[in-house]
Amino acid sequence: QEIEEFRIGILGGENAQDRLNSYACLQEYTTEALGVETKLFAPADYNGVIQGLLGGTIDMAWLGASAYAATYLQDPEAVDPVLVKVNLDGTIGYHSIGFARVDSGITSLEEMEGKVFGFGDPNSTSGYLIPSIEIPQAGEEITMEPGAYFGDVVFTGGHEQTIVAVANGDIDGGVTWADAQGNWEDGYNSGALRKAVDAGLVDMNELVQIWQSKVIPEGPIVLRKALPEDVKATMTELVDGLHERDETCAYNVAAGETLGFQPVDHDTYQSVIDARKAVIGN
Amino acid sequence: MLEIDALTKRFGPNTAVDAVSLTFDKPAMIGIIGASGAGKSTFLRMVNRLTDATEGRIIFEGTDVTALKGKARRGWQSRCAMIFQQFNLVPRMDVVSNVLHGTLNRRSTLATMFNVYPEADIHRAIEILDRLGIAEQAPKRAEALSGGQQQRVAIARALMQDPAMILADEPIASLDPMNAQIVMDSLRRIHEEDGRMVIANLHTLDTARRYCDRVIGMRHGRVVFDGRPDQLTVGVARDIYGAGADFSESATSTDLETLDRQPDAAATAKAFV
Amino acid sequence: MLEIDALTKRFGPNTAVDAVSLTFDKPAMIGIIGASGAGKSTFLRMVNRLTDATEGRIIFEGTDVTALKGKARRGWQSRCAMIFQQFNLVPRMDVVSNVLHGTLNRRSTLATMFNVYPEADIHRAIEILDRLGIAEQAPKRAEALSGGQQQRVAIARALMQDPAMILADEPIASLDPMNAQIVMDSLRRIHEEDGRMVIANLHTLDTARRYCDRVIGMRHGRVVFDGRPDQLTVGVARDIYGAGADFSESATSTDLETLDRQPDAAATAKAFV
Amino acid sequence: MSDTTLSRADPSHVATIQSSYMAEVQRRRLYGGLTLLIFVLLMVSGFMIADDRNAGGFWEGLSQVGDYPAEVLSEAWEKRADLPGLLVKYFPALIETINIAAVSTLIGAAAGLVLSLLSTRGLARWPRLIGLFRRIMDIMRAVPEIVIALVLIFVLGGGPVPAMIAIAIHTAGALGKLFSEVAENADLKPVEGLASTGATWGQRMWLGVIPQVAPNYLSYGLLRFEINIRASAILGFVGAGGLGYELRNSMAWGPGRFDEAAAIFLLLFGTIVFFDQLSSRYRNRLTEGDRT
Amino acid sequence: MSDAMTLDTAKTDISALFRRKRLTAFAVPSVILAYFVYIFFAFDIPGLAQRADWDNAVTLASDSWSHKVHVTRDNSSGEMEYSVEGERKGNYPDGQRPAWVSGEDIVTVDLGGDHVVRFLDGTATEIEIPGFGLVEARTEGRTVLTNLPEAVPEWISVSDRRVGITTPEGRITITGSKTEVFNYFPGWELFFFTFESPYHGQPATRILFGDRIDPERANIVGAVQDFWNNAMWRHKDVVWAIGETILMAFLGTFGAAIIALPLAFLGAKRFAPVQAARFGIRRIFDFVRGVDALIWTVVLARAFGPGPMTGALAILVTDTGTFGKIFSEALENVEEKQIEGVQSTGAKPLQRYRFGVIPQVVPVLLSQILYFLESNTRSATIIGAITGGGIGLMLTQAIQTQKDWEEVAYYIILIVLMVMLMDWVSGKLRARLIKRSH
Ligand SMILES: Nc1ncnc2c1ncn2[C@@H]1O[C@H](COP(=O)(O)OP(=O)(O)OP(=O)(O)O)[C@@H](O)[C@H]1O
Ligand SMILES: Nc1ncnc2c1ncn2[C@@H]1O[C@H](COP(=O)(O)OP(=O)(O)OP(=O)(O)O)[C@@H](O)[C@H]1O
Ligand SMILES: [Mg+2]
Ligand SMILES: [Mg+2]
Repeated sequence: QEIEEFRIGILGGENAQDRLNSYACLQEYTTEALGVETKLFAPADYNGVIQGLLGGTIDMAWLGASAYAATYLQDPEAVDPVLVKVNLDGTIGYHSIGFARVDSGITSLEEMEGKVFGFGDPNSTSGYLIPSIEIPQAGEEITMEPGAYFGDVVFTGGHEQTIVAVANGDIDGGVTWADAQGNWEDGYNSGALRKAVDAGLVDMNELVQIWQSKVIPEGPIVLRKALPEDVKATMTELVDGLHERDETCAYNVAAGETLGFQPVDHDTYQSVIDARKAVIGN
Repeated sequence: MLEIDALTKRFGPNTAVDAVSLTFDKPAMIGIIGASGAGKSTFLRMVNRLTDATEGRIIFEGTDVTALKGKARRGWQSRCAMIFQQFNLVPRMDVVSNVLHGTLNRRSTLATMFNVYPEADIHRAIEILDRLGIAEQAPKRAEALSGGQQQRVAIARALMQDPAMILADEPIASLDPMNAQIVMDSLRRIHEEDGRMVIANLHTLDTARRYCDRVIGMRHGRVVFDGRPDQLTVGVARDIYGAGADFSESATSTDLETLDRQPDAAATAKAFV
Repeated sequence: MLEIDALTKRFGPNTAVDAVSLTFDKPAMIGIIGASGAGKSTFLRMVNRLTDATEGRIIFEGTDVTALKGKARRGWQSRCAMIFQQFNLVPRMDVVSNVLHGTLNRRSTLATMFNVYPEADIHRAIEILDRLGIAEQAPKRAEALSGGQQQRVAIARALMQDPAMILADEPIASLDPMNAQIVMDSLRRIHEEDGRMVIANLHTLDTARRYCDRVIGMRHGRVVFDGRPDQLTVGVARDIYGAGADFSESATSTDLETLDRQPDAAATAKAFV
Repeated sequence: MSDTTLSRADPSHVATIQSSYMAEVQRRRLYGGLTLLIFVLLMVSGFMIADDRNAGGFWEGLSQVGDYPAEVLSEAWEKRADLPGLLVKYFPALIETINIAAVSTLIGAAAGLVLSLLSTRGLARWPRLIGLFRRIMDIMRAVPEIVIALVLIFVLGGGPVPAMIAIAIHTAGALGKLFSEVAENADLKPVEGLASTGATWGQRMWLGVIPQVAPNYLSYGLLRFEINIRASAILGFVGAGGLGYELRNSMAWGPGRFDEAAAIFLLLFGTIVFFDQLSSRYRNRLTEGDRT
Repeated sequence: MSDAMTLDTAKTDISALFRRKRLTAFAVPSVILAYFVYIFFAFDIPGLAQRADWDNAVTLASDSWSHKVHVTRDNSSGEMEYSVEGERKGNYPDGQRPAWVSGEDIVTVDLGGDHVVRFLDGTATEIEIPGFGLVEARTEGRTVLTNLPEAVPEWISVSDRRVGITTPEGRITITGSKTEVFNYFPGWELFFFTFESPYHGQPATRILFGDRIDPERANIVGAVQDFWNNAMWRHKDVVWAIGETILMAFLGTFGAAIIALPLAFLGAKRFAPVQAARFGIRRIFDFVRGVDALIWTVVLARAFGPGPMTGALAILVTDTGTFGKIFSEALENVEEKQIEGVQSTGAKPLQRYRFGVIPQVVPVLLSQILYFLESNTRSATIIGAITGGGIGLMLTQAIQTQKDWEEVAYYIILIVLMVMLMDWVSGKLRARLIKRSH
């Protein structure tokens, strides 16, 4: 069994070209390790990567937990989760953070009643799946049905859009992801808020946290099941050892400081898969 | 009342109208004749301010018409109605609307866009049409009318402007002799009954001779004849048209009765050439 | 050589051509005249097999042309060239290409798709054009030519087919008298020099009389006259055209010299009506 | 039978024409062949580059084309009982999409009308600025709607308005160009007639030009409306509300919500076909009515 | 003159006519106006006016033609960092820093207009703002201590964890972890060369005519290489992306035309061999057109994955429907005369089409195809944004991350130029081909 080329899909969160650039080093290592041409693809949204994995046009990607669940639910035989990123403190989780503008006077979910609430991408774990399950558990009467508890529930399309929409006052509150470590005023140590702060996009003094989820497992790096075993092994090894081999490259690929990657299996995500099944059906 | 002072129009290297100076003391019916390209149309269009003069002045009752701008210029245009060879009506609109266009200068743009005209104006338009014998055509579209009728609608539009002066640029050139006569009769009657000044470009001598009080001959942009109709001899005509000795008037005549008439060769002329 | 046997064409309830039987023994120049709607065009189109006959037969040198199908039918069409009132050229293509269309039947489909013709054919096409006096126009587009020139291109296309017979459907109806004469002269010359049979629908008597050896008159789909041109009197013409007593030939004449000629009223005619 | 024997002019003359024509034919064939060759090369190499830069190959993909629709349709078919309810659920989004298209067509057509008159020789209010207005229209046409929409979403927030403005701007540019082509052929006599009565520019245009060009303008306007329905659906897909937004979400959710995707798709398809048929019928009548 | 009676009836008739006309003249605008009123509320325009964030518009506008240089001090380590746009690849190389920064122990940043920021020992910072006074700040752990009064102007945002000051000359933010100064400058910094390039900051004349700056390479070659590989602006990728977009439009449009032409014959009333097939073909045209490029993009993305081929195919499928319809209409309108002329010579059916039909429709078809080529360039931008390819993806992503507005501006300018170029090219080709085609 031979492959002619190796195709890596990269998820959003950054400028398409920035993403491709961050992965350029991995591309080189892959070509070297596999001896075939490696290509990078940056589809416009989560669904693009999922479709690519399902259709067999993408061989490897770093998915979110929910996106992995979506892939698994559509075709359990499509991909294998192999590795997961390890945070600086050794955990492999992060949180979904609900937030609002300070001057709106909202400080908690109770005050969001009748207000407009914003999710990110429908395939995002922290931007949709987990909050859509955990937020209703926070209060008796809270549901995610648009117009029932919240005045409206909308999808902004992604974490960045949610942050800007809240900061602009287009929506009253929203959810995004963060590691929930470090300081709120810096936008925590890592996550979408931190990026927005670093870019000078928002002033954290103007935002207030109104909710925080339980820890969410970091999404897996997946390989297409149909790939030859030796290719899968080579790639797992390559990414696993990336941190030791080239720290800058690992920083770029993992989008921040990490302790590198560690092996992971399907069971880690069973709860997320169940959650997704419960929320979206099928 | 109207004084033209060295009026000149150049199109690039061509001089279409060349330092024309004329004085009109009282309202009269004036015919301008001349070969094609002599500058007749350009002259009338400058008087109406459709075209800007290159040099010279037009003074009407003490006002320098050539210097008017914007609103004042449009005001002048509304006082000096123009009739065209091709009628220049709005073909898809009905006759009364076309006549009412004569009041545009007095009405606000917005009102006219919504077809809002005072009832009095509408009635007056019909009276004018009736005076010209085409009141029955009032609701029809202009394009449905015959040429002679369309030209009378154009005259009605001109009258609707209640102008001090009517300029007619070859008003009968696209008409058959029958309709030509009706139109020229109308213009003459308007001049006589209302006392309005009429200046008409004509391309046939006999029309000029028959209807006008004063005839102006142009050639190459210059006035080469200015006199009474009876001074317009065949010889003078040859000069105006730059024609050879074989020039015969009947060849260009539109008068229904020309064939029966004799050219009165006895008249004397005052030629400038 | 050509025999038409009770040829009939019906369009729904209308009978356009009604049991026409004619015999042509030798190549001649034949004119068919008749009022509009008489069935002239339909008749020629049936002969060329552009239209299928409803009934009757066309027999050419022993073959039943009406029964031909597919390849054989196209073969017949190539032997019996057709010229149309509106020329029916491909206006966007150059003159020579249009003439070369006359060889389509003989060439393989594939080669012609790419506009590839043997050099010899191209040379012959230009020679034919030269014969018709329009060789200079060879590289021009057909649409750039005058009507008379276009019709000569159509004749050249017909000659290119090297046909036994040329059918011409009102070949000069869209032409001015001057060009009409050139075209008719060409057809006549082809008949005389090459000995080809020419059948031409004509809408003017004098053309038929002047150029044809035999004239056939049609009315309401039937042959109502068949005779020598000199038998074609005004009285016969009245019958053919179903005209009243005020019918005058010169009204429809296209001959340049008609005005100077006297109708020869002395000839006798053989009318069928 | 020989045609040549009867040749009219001297043979050398014919020979010159023949050889020059042959040369011309040769040249034409060469150019034609070269053009064809270049075109074929461009197509083939373009295909190869595109295939190479695509994640999936063309030939492998071809066999899978049916997979996705099959998944969507089979799920939709299983849940066909819900379909009417879903159609009702997404009807308001459809109305929003149509509204975006309608408003932007109206505004764009009005702006295009003014721009076209301002940039048509013989009609322009300021003849010296014709070039300027033409460039403005070119730029309005060249900027894709998505660019304006996304930038406006940043400033105005999500919802229908950014899409509406974006489409209206593009419509103004596109219709302006078409309109001015029509206006160029308008008869100027009535305009001059009106000018001679002292009519303002607005009056001259409204009474002298608009009646002449109205049927053509209407016909172009309808065609544009149809195009704009598609545009507004597409903009929804990138976050500007309406049916496109709903479609993207339901597609992103994947299995479990494919019945919703199918319902939305049905609405979108039905709407596009409906307005397509409506406008083509109406347009035919407009331009044909013009002919009689 | 006619008698008074008939004149009066004429007057009343016409008055009535004008009343009717006025009614219709008012009716249409009234309906439109009513519709706009409905839209005004349906689209929530009043709310929109409130929500519209003009600050964002200002940020966008100023960011799109200017750049900022970040001066950052890590408050735990005390390390200073200088970078353009705060991006790693815009970092000043070690030992270099902007000219408006001075001092060793006390780093002084001159923002211009007498605005000065001094990084003092440890975590302390001093900010001089003319007309306001001297702001002193210091961080202890997460807490930020300042001398700012309770009531501060609206351009200062203070909490005990974070201080943000926005002046016309620049921005300063202080948190426990870092103190950051943004200094704004007009223009697109590093557009030609990044700091790594030896050609950065060299005058054009030196590069063109001077001695070798980099001994390894000829100046022009090196300059072109470094420009082409500029990591900040990525001109190479941008050009590829534009090429990909045009490629999608080109392949899609011409592919569709090639497929649609024979189908159009089957779908045209005059040429269809089987009428039932004609009906079927027509419905297929309607279907692929009606489904729309957007949905085709999504459907095809599964099979072909992200990339330009998917985009090209989406355009191809949709336009096959559109062309099919246009072409078969054109075919139905061909003149019979030419066909008959060719037919009368005994031409075979294919020859009849070739010479009787094709020359008539080619100009119509070509001009349509070229027109679509231009408009498809625009569609390809959008389709690329969905399917993941071309300049459209780069643009939408740059907009969605909402910080690189100068890149957005760069892409927009390039897209506009690209579409205008295609418009121009297609116009030229149209004019040429139609004049001399066969
Ligand atoms: N808009 C224009 N641009 C350039 N030259 C013009 C223009 N209008 C008129 N001319 C030229 O000016 C000269 C006078 O033209 P004008 O129309 O006034 O003559 P005319 O006496 O009215 O002739 P006609 O009997 O043909 O109407 C002609 O040589 C004409 O070609
Ligand atoms: N395709 C057709 N379908 C129905 N009727 C037809 C058709 N072609 C011809 N006709 C009818 O057949 C009759 C004869 O027409 P034909 O064209 O042969 O007359 P013609 O003598 O050539 O007349 P013209 O001088 O007008 O060309 C006419 O009544 C015509 O209306
Ligand atoms: Mg004139
Ligand atoms: Mg006929």
